[in-house]
Amino acid sequence: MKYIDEFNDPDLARRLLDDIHATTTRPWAMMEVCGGQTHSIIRHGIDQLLPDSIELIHGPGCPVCVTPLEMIDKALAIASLPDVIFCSFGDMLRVPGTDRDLFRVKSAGGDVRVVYSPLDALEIARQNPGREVVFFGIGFETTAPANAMAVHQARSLGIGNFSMLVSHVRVPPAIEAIMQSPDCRVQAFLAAGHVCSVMGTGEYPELAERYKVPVVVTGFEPLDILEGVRRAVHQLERGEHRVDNAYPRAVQEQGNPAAISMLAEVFEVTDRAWRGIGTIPGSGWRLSPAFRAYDAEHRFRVTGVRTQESGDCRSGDVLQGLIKPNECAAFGTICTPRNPLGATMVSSEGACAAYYLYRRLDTAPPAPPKEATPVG
Amino acid sequence: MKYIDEFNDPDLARRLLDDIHATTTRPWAMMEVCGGQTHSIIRHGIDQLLPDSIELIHGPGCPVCVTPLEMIDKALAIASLPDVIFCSFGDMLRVPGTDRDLFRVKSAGGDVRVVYSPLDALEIARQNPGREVVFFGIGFETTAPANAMAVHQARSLGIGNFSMLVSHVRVPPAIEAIMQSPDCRVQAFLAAGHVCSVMGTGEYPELAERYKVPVVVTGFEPLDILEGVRRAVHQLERGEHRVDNAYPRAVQEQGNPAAISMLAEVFEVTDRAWRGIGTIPGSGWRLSPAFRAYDAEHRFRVTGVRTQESGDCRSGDVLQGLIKPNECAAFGTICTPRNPLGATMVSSEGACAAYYLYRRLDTAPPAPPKEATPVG
Amino acid sequence: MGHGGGGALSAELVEHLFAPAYGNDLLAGLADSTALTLAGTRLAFSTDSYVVRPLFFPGGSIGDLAVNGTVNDLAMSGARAAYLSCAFILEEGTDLSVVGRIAQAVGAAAVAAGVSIATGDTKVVDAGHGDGVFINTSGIGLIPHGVDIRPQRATPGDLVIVSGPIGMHGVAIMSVREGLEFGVEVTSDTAPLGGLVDAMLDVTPDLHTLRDPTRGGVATALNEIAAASGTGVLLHEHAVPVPEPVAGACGFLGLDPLYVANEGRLLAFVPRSHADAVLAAMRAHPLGAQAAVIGECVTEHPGMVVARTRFGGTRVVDLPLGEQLPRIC
Amino acid sequence: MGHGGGGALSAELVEHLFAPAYGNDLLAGLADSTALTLAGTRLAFSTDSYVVRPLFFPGGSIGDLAVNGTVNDLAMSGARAAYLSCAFILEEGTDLSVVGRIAQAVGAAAVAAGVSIATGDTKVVDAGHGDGVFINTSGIGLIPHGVDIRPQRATPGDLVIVSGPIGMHGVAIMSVREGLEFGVEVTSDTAPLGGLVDAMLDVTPDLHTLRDPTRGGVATALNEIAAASGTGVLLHEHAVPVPEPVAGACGFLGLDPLYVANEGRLLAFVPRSHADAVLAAMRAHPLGAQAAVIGECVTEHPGMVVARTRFGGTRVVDLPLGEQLPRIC
Amino acid sequence: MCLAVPGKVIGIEERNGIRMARVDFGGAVKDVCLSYLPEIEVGDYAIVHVGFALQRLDEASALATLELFAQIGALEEEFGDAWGRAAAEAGAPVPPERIKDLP
Amino acid sequence: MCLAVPGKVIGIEERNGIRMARVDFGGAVKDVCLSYLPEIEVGDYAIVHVGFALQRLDEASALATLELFAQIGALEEEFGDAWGRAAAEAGAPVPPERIKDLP
Ligand code: SF4
Ligand code: SF4
Ligand SMILES: [Mg+2]
Ligand SMILES: [Mg+2]
Ligand SMILES: [Mg+2]
Ligand SMILES: [Mg+2]
Ligand SMILES: [Mg+2]
Ligand SMILES: [Mg+2]
Ligand SMILES: [Mg+2]
Ligand SMILES: [Mg+2]
Ligand SMILES: [Mg+2]
Ligand SMILES: [Mg+2]
Repeated sequence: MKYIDEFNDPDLARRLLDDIHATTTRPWAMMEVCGGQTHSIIRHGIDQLLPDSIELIHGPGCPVCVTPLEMIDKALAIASLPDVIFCSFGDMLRVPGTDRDLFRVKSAGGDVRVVYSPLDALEIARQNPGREVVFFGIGFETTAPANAMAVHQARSLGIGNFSMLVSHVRVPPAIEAIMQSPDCRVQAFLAAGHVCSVMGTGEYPELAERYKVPVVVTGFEPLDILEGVRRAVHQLERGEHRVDNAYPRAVQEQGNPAAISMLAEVFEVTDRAWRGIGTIPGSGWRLSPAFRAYDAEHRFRVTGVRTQESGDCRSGDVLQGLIKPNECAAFGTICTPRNPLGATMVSSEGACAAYYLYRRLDTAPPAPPKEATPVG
Repeated sequence: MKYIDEFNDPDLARRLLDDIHATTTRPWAMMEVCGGQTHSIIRHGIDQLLPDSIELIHGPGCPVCVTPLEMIDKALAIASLPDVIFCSFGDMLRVPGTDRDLFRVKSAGGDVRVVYSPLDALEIARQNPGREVVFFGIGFETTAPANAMAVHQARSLGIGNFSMLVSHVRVPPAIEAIMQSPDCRVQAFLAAGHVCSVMGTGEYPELAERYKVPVVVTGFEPLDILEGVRRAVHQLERGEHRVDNAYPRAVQEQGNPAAISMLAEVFEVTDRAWRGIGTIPGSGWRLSPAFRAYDAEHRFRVTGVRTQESGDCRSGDVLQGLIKPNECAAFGTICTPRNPLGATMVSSEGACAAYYLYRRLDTAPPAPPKEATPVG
Repeated sequence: MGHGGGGALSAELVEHLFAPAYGNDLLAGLADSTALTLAGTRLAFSTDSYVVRPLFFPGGSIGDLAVNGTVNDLAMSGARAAYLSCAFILEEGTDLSVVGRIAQAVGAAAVAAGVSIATGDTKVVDAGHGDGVFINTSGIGLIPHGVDIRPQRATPGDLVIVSGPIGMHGVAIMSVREGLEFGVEVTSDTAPLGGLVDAMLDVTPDLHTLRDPTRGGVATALNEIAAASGTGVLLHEHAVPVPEPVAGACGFLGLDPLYVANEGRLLAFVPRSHADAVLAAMRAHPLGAQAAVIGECVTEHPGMVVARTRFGGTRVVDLPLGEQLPRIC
Repeated sequence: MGHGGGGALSAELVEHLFAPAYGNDLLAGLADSTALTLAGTRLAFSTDSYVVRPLFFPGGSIGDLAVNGTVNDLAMSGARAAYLSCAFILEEGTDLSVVGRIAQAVGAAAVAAGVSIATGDTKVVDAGHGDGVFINTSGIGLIPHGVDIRPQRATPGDLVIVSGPIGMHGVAIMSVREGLEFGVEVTSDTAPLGGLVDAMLDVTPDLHTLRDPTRGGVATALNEIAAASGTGVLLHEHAVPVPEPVAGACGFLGLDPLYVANEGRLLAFVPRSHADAVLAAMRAHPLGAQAAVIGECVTEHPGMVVARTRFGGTRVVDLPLGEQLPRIC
Repeated sequence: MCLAVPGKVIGIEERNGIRMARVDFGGAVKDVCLSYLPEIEVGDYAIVHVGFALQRLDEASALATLELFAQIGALEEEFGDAWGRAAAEAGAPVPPERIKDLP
Repeated sequence: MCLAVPGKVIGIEERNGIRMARVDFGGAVKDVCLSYLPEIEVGDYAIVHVGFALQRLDEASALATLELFAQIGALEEEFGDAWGRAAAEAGAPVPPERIKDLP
């Protein structure tokens, strides 16, 4: 497919790798911000091909992973209500709340539906006027415009039985929080390409300057990632700290103005708790007062939600790049994708899950012999 | 079993039959009032053993058959409500309303439960405080004390989620209505033994005298029925018209005083429509004002019930003994137990069903070859 | 109440869709199991799904029924069951311990029947899309040489034998639903009948028809055989062995024992000349100790079942209209 | 979403209860179907219940799956399916016309597969206690002389062949659920594989392992075989034939084609010496025209499946965690 | 109407202030409400309908009835075989006497 | 985060006042909302996420990027076989070149 196949060419990959190997003279630690990039790196084995001296730190850019436990528990409580149709992206269904997940709610008879788009949830609301349809609005700046549009349309079409449980997060405050951490080891950022497709690159020069850190806007195909790494290495080796757009086919400096203005209308910036990390000032969006009527937290005053995060989980350290997943004592033992302790183990974007699924050969002793399971 | 086996003895039956045959000198038409007696007569083939000159007319004594269509449709509407657990004796489940029956409601997901006793329904109400439990209170004087007790206990135990859809009927007004019909052919009554177990025999001397008709209180086992017939024949042959108790082991003149006083407390006499016959003055019971709060008709104001009885059904004539079931044009053709047009075809007590199920050999051409239905 | 007792859909209504759609004559035989030939070997093959409620009842569970039901359907072709498949459809929310107890029951019943569970499957459906546990078993068994047991072979002159007292299974199930209690003796009769059939075949391979009178009871089984063979069946009502507690329970619930389910009984249509010997062989087997002749095939009323009452009257014994329900009148 | 993708109960969780309860070793073989001996004849026997939603999808219906699924499980033992049972559990309220269309599909699929529906059953459950239509099929077939195809026989040195492009069935199902549209070419691949397997056996009876990568896709099938045999499986990712629409749909839904279901494909583990000839025979058959070698068995990482990426990296290919769901990240 | 059957009272107890009996119907035992028959005792038989005992069965009456039946036969024997006539009318192929002799 | 994929706009229409495109992802076609990319035309490619077109893909930029990649190789050829080194480090038993030659 056009724009994909060309950026998966092994011959060109080899040229980029040659350049990286040739350029790198000492150890560098860089963070790919986005979980989609983590996924691509691990799935294609790109990290195995880089010089050993280049360390990729997997960033907090998985909205599933960072959605706070309290919000998950609220979602579970709302989804269990008999009159509610609860719609969600598929990613959220296996994210563990305090004592279960949305899949469990669905299996127990709750009307939980996976949708591809928030507009699908809106359509479900239109077709089920007697029911309350709640959409779980999670995501970074890439997803926020779609969710904003769904709320906006609900109002203009008068679809009163639609509401959204909003837990949006914003990337730049998270980068800032990481850089402010005293343990911070990140020397360069591969910024999230699709976030920049929406927001543009205007938020980054100040960050690059303040923290003296190169910021390379990076895409998701293997060549895109290699190119991001390559440009970061070149800046690092030269002691530079510029914002560099390595994904120009999809990212323009001004982003998408129509989307940005819709975001400004429907949402307002708020402090937001990140699972495993804690509250980051100004790092989230919530519905602005004009759309408060569509806020599921407002509509369903779910009380008695008691959250209890596992004490063994070090996903906060993983999300900040302080440890690798396999350095967590729970990794692969009491915490596996089948029984995840933390969110980073449940999303296939999550660093812990990526390590477990794709890197078990390198990081852990071989799995015990599997139990006989008749199949067919 | 004691009190059953002795009254099923073929040798004694032969003696009673001998006496009947010997005594009968001309045609007599007598009505067994109760559907239970009809059932016993047909099931055991007693009618086949009587002299041809004795005609048994099957009376209206099947509460399932005579429950008015409007009441069935109300039951169907209430049973379809999502919060309702609708409890009924099993007999009522296949009785056709205007467009379906309780079985269909249950199969379509309605919570319809068959109970053996109204006390079982009360217990279900106690165990499901969040649901409304409605019991379909049908029956003659035999069943009414049980239903009265359930309502009485609901009030004394404070079980507020219990109510009853009451459609009770009383035998003596029905007998009177039959005798008043200009087409009446009934020359003697075999009165319903178990109704008399409750109410005693005090209501009958006046009827016997007014209409110059023998009334023999009759039981249900084959010998009981033969003895009822025998005593009726003796009276008829002698030109007498007394009340005679042929079921003394279970019927006392005063009936059951405790039951009678409970009936007087919980119910009040009302006019009642009989399916196929029409309204008979004073022929029913409804809850008395003190128990109105437990009246399901009062609690669930079911509106929009539109009843439409089949125009082809002659069950009224059957119930009054004016025709035999097989004289109805619909019998065995468009009306069968599988697709009953009228209530007398649906209850196994109903005269039409009894004829269809047990007498098809005598009354109808052989059934068409059955369709191949794989079984196993 | 169990499933499928009423409503718009019924197995009868649906099943006529299948045989023509499948484009072969194997299903037209109306048998409990189908006789096949594979590589020169004569096999019986049968399938049934079990949706019975409650899952556990006095004397057994859905697991016992799932094994014995299919083993018996094979036996009704004269085949000794060799291998069963066993497929579960579980509803989310069902206790694992319930599944475990049923699995144990399946295993124990298989051992008792001398059959091996050879292949299995498990599917889990969401809550509200199933009903606890459904089980399908299919079974294969060898048909001995010279044996040809089919409903179509019932013929006037045959005597009808029942292998023992009727109604125990249905009344045991009802005792749970209706809160009845019985002496210890009223438990489901669920049992594998292969051994009993073997004993009968030892007397003569010329058994005409066998059927296990399960759902719908003796009346239904007799009607199906009468319909398939075109013979009339005359039932001598007083000769039908009805245990006293079954008669008692049916009495006050208003049920007819002829329509109550059995899970460990068979009806045999046997040429009159072999009847005494077959009856003797049955009575010598633990599962046939109370076997009795209950009727005969007649040329009158072809395709119909008629009962002669103890008083000498007659009545048609019809197919039931779905499950019998407790009644007041 | 289909059934059983999550929740407390899972087939895996439950199935360990069964084999020990049944008291025989037949279920321990991890095969699609079980090889048996009956009266000296070697048979394969298999069962599966079908609870797939939607009932109809581009290229087929639950009826096609119910026939082809079991026919293929038999073929994966090298057996040509001879007879199937077919048992329906219908939910009250299901349209009779829906049942009729499914019955027609069952019949047509049986004719196409050269198998006879020999025995059937129908149960009806109340609304809310089922889910429209569940089907169980069980099947029996003859295993040719000298054939011994089992997951345990996969061994280092074997090449892994897939019979054609993957992911078509799962994507066709998803196109209904997610409102996707495709060109005409994206329909379920559901097909009976008995003929293809016959063509392969004509080349050599010494096929080690066959498996149809149905639920859970190629990744799941390879893992099961690796686990059963103890061999390592190295998958050459770039060699796996993924049709462009499947790649496209998986791309924007965030799915991995290796985990997407197929209903008319097989994986063959073949000794390297026979691989060329088997591959040629497959390519000469309509259902194997695009067959390709996609991997090999290795002594490294025993019991595990590892993919080599087109860039030369490696990653573990694990068992899936239930059904894949459309994702945003 | 009114399927009521005789059963034997085998136990009596108070439950929530209500007098209840365990009644044996030939081996099938059921709990039955005694509110309408408070004087009944263990060992008595009662007619039971939908869970309520409605009337005590009077053994003396039952025996008298059966005695009457037996006498009727004795009195009427000279009138000939009415039974046989009836059975023939009903088309019975097997005389009732013979039914008992079937194998 | 943010699984967004490129697709080709093959048709555009108004629906309930909203501009919608049919977008082809290599044969899989999906309806996509154009509210945020009103100027896009049939034949263009766009990045699509959860049913919304977010950014037009710029072909000139893409070609320039690929051209750059090709030149890097040419410039850096003298630095030796870094690829082979990397592959060896990853424990690859089959050199990448050979993978394509598998049967
Ligand atoms: S391995 Fe599990 S417990 Fe450890 S950090 Fe990751 S998610 Fe948390
Ligand atoms: S046969 Fe049917 S239509 Fe005729 S009177 Fe009886 S119930 Fe009515
Ligand atoms: Mg299968
Ligand atoms: Mg299976
Ligand atoms: Mg398979
Ligand atoms: Mg199988
Ligand atoms: Mg069966
Ligand atoms: Mg069956
Ligand atoms: Mg059977
Ligand atoms: Mg069967
Ligand atoms: Mg349920
Ligand atoms: Mg359903």
